[in-house]
Amino acid sequence: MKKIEAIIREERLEPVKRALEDVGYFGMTISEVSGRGRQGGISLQWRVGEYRVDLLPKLKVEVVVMDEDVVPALGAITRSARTGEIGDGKIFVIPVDDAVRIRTGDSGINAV
Amino acid sequence: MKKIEAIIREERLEPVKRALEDVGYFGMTISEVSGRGRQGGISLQWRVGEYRVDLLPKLKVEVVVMDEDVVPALGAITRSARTGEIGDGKIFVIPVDDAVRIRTGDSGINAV
Amino acid sequence: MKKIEAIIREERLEPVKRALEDVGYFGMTISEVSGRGRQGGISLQWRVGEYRVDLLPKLKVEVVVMDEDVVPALGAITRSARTGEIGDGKIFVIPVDDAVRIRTGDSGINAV
Amino acid sequence: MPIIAADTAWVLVSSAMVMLMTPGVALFYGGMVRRKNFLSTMMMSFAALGLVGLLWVLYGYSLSFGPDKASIIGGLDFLGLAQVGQAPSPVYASTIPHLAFMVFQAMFAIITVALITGAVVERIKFSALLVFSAMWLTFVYCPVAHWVWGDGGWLAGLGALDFAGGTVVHIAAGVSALSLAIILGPRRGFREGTPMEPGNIPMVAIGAGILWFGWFGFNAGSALTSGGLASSAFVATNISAAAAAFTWMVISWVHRRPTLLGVATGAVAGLVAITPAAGFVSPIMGIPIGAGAAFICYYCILFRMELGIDESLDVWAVHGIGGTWGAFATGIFATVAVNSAGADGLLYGNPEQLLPQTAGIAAVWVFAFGATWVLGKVVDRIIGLRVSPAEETVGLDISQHGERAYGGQLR
Amino acid sequence: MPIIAADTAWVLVSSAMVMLMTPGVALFYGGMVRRKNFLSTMMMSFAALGLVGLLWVLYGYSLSFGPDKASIIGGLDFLGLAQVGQAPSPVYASTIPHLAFMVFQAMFAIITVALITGAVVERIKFSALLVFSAMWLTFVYCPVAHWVWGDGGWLAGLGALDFAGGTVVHIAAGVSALSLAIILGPRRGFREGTPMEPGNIPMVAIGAGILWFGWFGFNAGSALTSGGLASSAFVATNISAAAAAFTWMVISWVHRRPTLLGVATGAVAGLVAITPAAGFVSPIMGIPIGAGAAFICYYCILFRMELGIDESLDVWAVHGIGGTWGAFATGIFATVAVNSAGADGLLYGNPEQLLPQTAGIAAVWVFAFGATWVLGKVVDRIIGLRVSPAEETVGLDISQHGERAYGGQLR
Amino acid sequence: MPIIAADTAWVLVSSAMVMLMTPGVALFYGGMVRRKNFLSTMMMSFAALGLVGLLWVLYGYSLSFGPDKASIIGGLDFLGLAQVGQAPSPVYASTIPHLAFMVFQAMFAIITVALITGAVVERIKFSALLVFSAMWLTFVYCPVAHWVWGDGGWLAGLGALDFAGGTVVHIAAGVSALSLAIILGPRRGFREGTPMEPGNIPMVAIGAGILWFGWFGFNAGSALTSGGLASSAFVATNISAAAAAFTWMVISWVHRRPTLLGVATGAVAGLVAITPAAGFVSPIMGIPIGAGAAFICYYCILFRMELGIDESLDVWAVHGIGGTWGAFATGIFATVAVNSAGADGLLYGNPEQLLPQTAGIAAVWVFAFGATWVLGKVVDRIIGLRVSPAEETVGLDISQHGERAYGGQLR
Ligand SMILES: Nc1ncnc2c1ncn2[C@@H]1O[C@H](COP(=O)(O)OP(=O)(O)O)[C@@H](O)[C@H]1O
Ligand SMILES: Nc1ncnc2c1ncn2[C@@H]1O[C@H](COP(=O)(O)OP(=O)(O)O)[C@@H](O)[C@H]1O
Ligand SMILES: Nc1ncnc2c1ncn2[C@@H]1O[C@H](COP(=O)(O)OP(=O)(O)O)[C@@H](O)[C@H]1O
Repeated sequence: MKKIEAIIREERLEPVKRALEDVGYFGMTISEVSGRGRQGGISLQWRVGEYRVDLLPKLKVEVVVMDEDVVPALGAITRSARTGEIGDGKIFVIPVDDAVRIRTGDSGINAV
Repeated sequence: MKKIEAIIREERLEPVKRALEDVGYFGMTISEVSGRGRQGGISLQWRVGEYRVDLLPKLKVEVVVMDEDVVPALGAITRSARTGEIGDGKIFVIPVDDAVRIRTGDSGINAV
Repeated sequence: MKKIEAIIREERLEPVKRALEDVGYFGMTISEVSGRGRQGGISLQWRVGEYRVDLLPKLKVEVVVMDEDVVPALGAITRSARTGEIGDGKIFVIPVDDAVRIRTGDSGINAV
Repeated sequence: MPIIAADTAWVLVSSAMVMLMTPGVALFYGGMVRRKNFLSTMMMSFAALGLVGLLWVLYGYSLSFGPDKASIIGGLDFLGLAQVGQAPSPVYASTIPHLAFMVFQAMFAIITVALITGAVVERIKFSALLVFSAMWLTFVYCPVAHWVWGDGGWLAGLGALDFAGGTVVHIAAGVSALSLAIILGPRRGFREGTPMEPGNIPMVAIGAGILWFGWFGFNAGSALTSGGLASSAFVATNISAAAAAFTWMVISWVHRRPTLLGVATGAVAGLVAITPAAGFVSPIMGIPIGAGAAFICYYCILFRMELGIDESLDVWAVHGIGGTWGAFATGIFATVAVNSAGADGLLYGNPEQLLPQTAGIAAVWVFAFGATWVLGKVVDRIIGLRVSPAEETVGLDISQHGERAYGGQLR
Repeated sequence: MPIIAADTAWVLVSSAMVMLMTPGVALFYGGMVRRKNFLSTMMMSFAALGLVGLLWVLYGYSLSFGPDKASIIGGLDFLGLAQVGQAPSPVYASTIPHLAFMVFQAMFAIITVALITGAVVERIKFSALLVFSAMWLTFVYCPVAHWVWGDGGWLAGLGALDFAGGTVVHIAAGVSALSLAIILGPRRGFREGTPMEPGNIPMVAIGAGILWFGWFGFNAGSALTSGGLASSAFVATNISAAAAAFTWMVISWVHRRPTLLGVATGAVAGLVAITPAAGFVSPIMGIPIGAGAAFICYYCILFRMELGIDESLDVWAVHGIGGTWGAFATGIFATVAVNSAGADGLLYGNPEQLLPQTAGIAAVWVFAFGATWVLGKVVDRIIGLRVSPAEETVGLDISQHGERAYGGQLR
Repeated sequence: MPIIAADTAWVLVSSAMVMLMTPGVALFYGGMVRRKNFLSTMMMSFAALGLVGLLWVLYGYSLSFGPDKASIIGGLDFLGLAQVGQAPSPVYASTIPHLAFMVFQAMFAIITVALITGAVVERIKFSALLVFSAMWLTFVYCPVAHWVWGDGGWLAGLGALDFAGGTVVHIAAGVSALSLAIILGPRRGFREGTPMEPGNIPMVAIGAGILWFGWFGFNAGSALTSGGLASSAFVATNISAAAAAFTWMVISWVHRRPTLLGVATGAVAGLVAITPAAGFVSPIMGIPIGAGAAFICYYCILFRMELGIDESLDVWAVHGIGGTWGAFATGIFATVAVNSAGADGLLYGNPEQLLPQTAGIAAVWVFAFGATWVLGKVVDRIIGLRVSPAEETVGLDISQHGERAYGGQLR
């Protein structure tokens, strides 16, 4: 099992959700994060003048998938999250040793 | 070392905290996340009519434990977070290569 | 590749950002978390009397780095986040199997 | 006639209370949109305070209340407040300074423009909105105010009753909102059913509370004197608001659950509906008028949704339809026992009063819808009404105003 | 006697200000509960605006102020505002329209019901609260208002002084709150010491600011005329609020730190305590009355906590005890030099005034506690007072109202 | 002269409206700081309501308005409100109770102290602020109020016009803010350019809305009678606010984008500038006065930033400079046609009026800056003005008050 952690633009959440459903993953966990990268921040306005904020709102989408689903899932996210502009985000693949479904206590493959 | 990542119901936080203390883990990190899974969301009301929201508030509890503590910790969380209803959440076990306690600079086993 | 997950004090964010830049990492993802550990919480006041809150606001800084950068990055964070008081936080190093840059589709080393 | 200090105090306080309603609208609307458009939505109301506040004293008051030209519009005699001083006007509100009457009316013009913005939130270009607002004030509000309230206005001549602005404020705003929303088109994702959850319902509730408070100035202040009539209008206002809030709560409970958003909306619908009637009907008639408003507006929102029109915050259903019902209800429930300057309605043996009421409603519906359509199209042609899709997804707070509601936090 | 325009304007403005206090209570209470119950807490106050606003004009005013029946209750002559018109009442407030007096009183009834809800937040079933509120208005508020303020009421007959509602509003609400909270039982986790942090303290502060503002209408408006007495009551109100806010700040500083929550609470305690006294005492007496209120209420909250009773937002300690202290203090500090319709108190050589004051306090304590106990038990039997444990953990916003305070965000 | 009920009602309502401005300041300032200092910033205003509310009735009113001593200060005859009763004062506001005049003035003193706090947010020690506030009220506000408004004050004697507090309130507060901010030094990170994003702009906007509303009481209430003059001041106030809000929007648009924060700030600048002029100028002159204020204050903020002074919320630029411009503009635009108790200004052929205006401005600048410097240094020596660096990084809400704005949530 792998955990796919995708840092995406806020406005791409709906397409990413749909793309993951298409490859068979409905379950996921999402959190609000702030990121910086090449995008370099935005400038906001004070009463007068401006100031730069280097952390931009992003969403982190976490999906735990079977090993064999990693490639399709990565493809689904990459396609659906992409705008082609700087700041589209990154995906990281992290090994998962085990999973448990709390409701049933099932673990391993049955838990995801 | 392993990182245990448990996605639980908000209202189960207190029992989970106590259960982890019982197996010897006081330290933990918690974040507010949104999840979807079999539970399928809730329907909320607008001025008139309703609409569905598919992301539900959950908490993510992260505890880094010694390898030998993984099984008791999983058991503690599973028992204390369970309601038996859909939406109880999931636990993932993720390998950790190293840990550092910032205050002292200690690493490895001494850091957790 | 490794993901470095550092749980730090809110007020140490700026130094940590600068220290990571110095070792060559500009990109990072940050989230607001709550933690407990030896620090033991703070006591807040109600209309009369006090109550204890055991979860304290912390920030989680995530940076994915090349294997060879783990040691310098750990050092940079440890030095810049330290106050020497209890509650300075912890750093965990987690293996990453792969990374993808969404904008380009590049994966592996090129993605970070 | 000399100035009466008590009447002046009453109208000044009422003016201040009506002024506060515009920030109230800012909250009421701002809390109902998504977080990324919170400030831009509030900004639309605050901009009305600045823009309309200026245009009104420059020429708006004159066009509305200046000496009549052909029953259609006021003359330019009061440009820049010329002749508008501390002495009473010869024709309006004879016991208070002309300036007091003028500023009370200013607050009405401001809030009317602010009300319309609920239709176009989350996607209109701010520059376009400002230009539209200025034109709308000039070409829609001022004439309609003159027709209904101006000395010599043709709807006043017909005997159409509108105590505090059911037609001038609410029908005009609501119908124009519909017209403009259709031109502008729906928000991205609206057609696809993306849920657009209100971002901060407590703010909606505070906004509604402030509106309810200010509405006493709006309606009871419209007596322009302090005494029995103001008291009667005050009581009618509170009863209608209470009846509508309660009814809306019950209706949504029957459908599923009673909501705070519903109670807030219901209260506003009840306040809208009693507006034209407040000083003409027996206060207890606030019950049928308010309860009726809740029913009618509730189902008009459903109807609007079924039509698939993104008139986003239901200005049409609440103000347009609420105002229409109120203007009509005035023709039913009015009685000269309450206000000798009014008329008897259907219930008091005078079904004919429904004629001028209907004429007033029809005239304002047709004119407001049509004129707004033309103005909207013109503005769209010249500067474009909508932000770009990218600006819309990022949100108007950042894209139009370079600000965000909750800064300082990490996100 | 003819209507005096200035008095009418003053009472109408005061009525509007008291109306705004109910949204103020919504904020004050709403900010003190956990996020998941924010809307449901606000809803309780907004529902009072609808429900009590209606019941009051239907029959509540008549029961309270209708022609006396046996010194206990008013007759039904004013049902549906019959006989309540633009002319002054023959017995109350002879210089303003009867309607103005009626609506001023309506706002008092509304806020009293809203105040009680602070005791039962985060766990009461909304339907049960509505039924209880209607019954409480009918069987507790209306009789008590008649006793104290009604023409012929027995407590008024005894000479008990209550300028603006220390007994009628605050003792009645506070003691009933305690009674109902005991029946209802504590929130889940209360006994286990789960911290229940206030979710939004800035809202509590805004609420307190609005309450302070509105209280000028509450107390100074209770003069029912504009002039010296209203001014005196106004000043006493501000002094007491300031003294209590300051004292509370100092007390909590001595204990540990001065808090905004404490200042807000202190201000409200001071406003409560001056309520019965405002128009009977020399304004500077606001200092001992307010400072005393802060002391007494502060330690009563501690006491309530030690008893382990979850009277969640301390309606009893702040309103019940604050009102009791105020009613008693009226018997100490009153002087006919301020209000010839009042009486001298202990300090002015008339210790006997403490007798009717004590009688009034005792009567309302016993009656409100007992009657609320009966009503609470009845409602509990018929529809059940509490939500299910699952609904309580999820929060009342979702479970009772299908809404959440901050939507649109991911969580 | 007997009390006039209408004037009394007007001044009481105005007093209540001015009281509400202090919670308005709490929101306006509170929304502009970082989340961790939200409560502490609001607390500074709420503490003024308590502290100044008390000191004013104890001795502040007497020092300001007591019988003149050497044109410099009032005598102690009114200590503890001695001689301040329901009858009118022999020298001030002859148609309303002395108590009403006193409490109207109390609200001015309170808000003036609250205004200063904008300069020192996010780093001042709360105890030091309280001590400073009490001293500042005593040694700066009371003398200046006496000079300008006190019967026999030397600036009044010179013929300096200040209708509603341009010098007494705004220049005094703004200049003192600058002085204190310099002593206190910048926030940690200010010099390094750490962005200090406003934490909650909707609150800033609500605060501005409440301020605008309350300012009608502030300015039009300063007529102290209801009628033509109050109406004229009311209209001037609204026009200036609108003009300044609009102008600020345009200026920031030219620079980059129109912001809600800018509109809110502009409105306040316009309200400040019209304050000394409101009852002396023709209302339409609100346009140049307001637009001028927006220009001048906008660039003064830029200038202040270039100087690298952390006068955090620009009390100096908005109130100090806005008030200075307004006091000067009064000398330009005043006309006896509006207020026979006033004077003609430059525009009406009397350039000499600029002399007393300039004298008033200069006197208050010099005195307020210097006296504040001394008081600030004294307080710094005795208790220390600043919190520790650790307390500052953690935030004042937790470190000074043991509270946090949004509790209950996980963070
Ligand atoms: N090394 C990294 N470790 C963790 N997160 C990163 C890293 N680099 C970038 N990110 C995250 O990815 C987001 C997008 O990165 P950015 O460089 O702006 O876009 P792009 O991938 O188009 O170059 C950032 O906002 C940040 O949240
Ligand atoms: N594949 C997944 N990857 C990551 N998180 C998941 C995944 N599936 C479920 N979750 C998380 O677990 C939570 C509970 O899952 P759900 O399916 O509702 O419950 P149950 O485990 O009882 O079937 C979800 O809200 C989501 O946050
Ligand atoms: N076992 C753990 N697993 C995950 N997070 C932890 C663990 N122990 C501590 N933390 C996180 O680290 C933070 C700091 O820990 P703490 O024990 O207070 O400091 P110190 O490292 O100085 O002893 C905590 O607030 C928590 O977020």
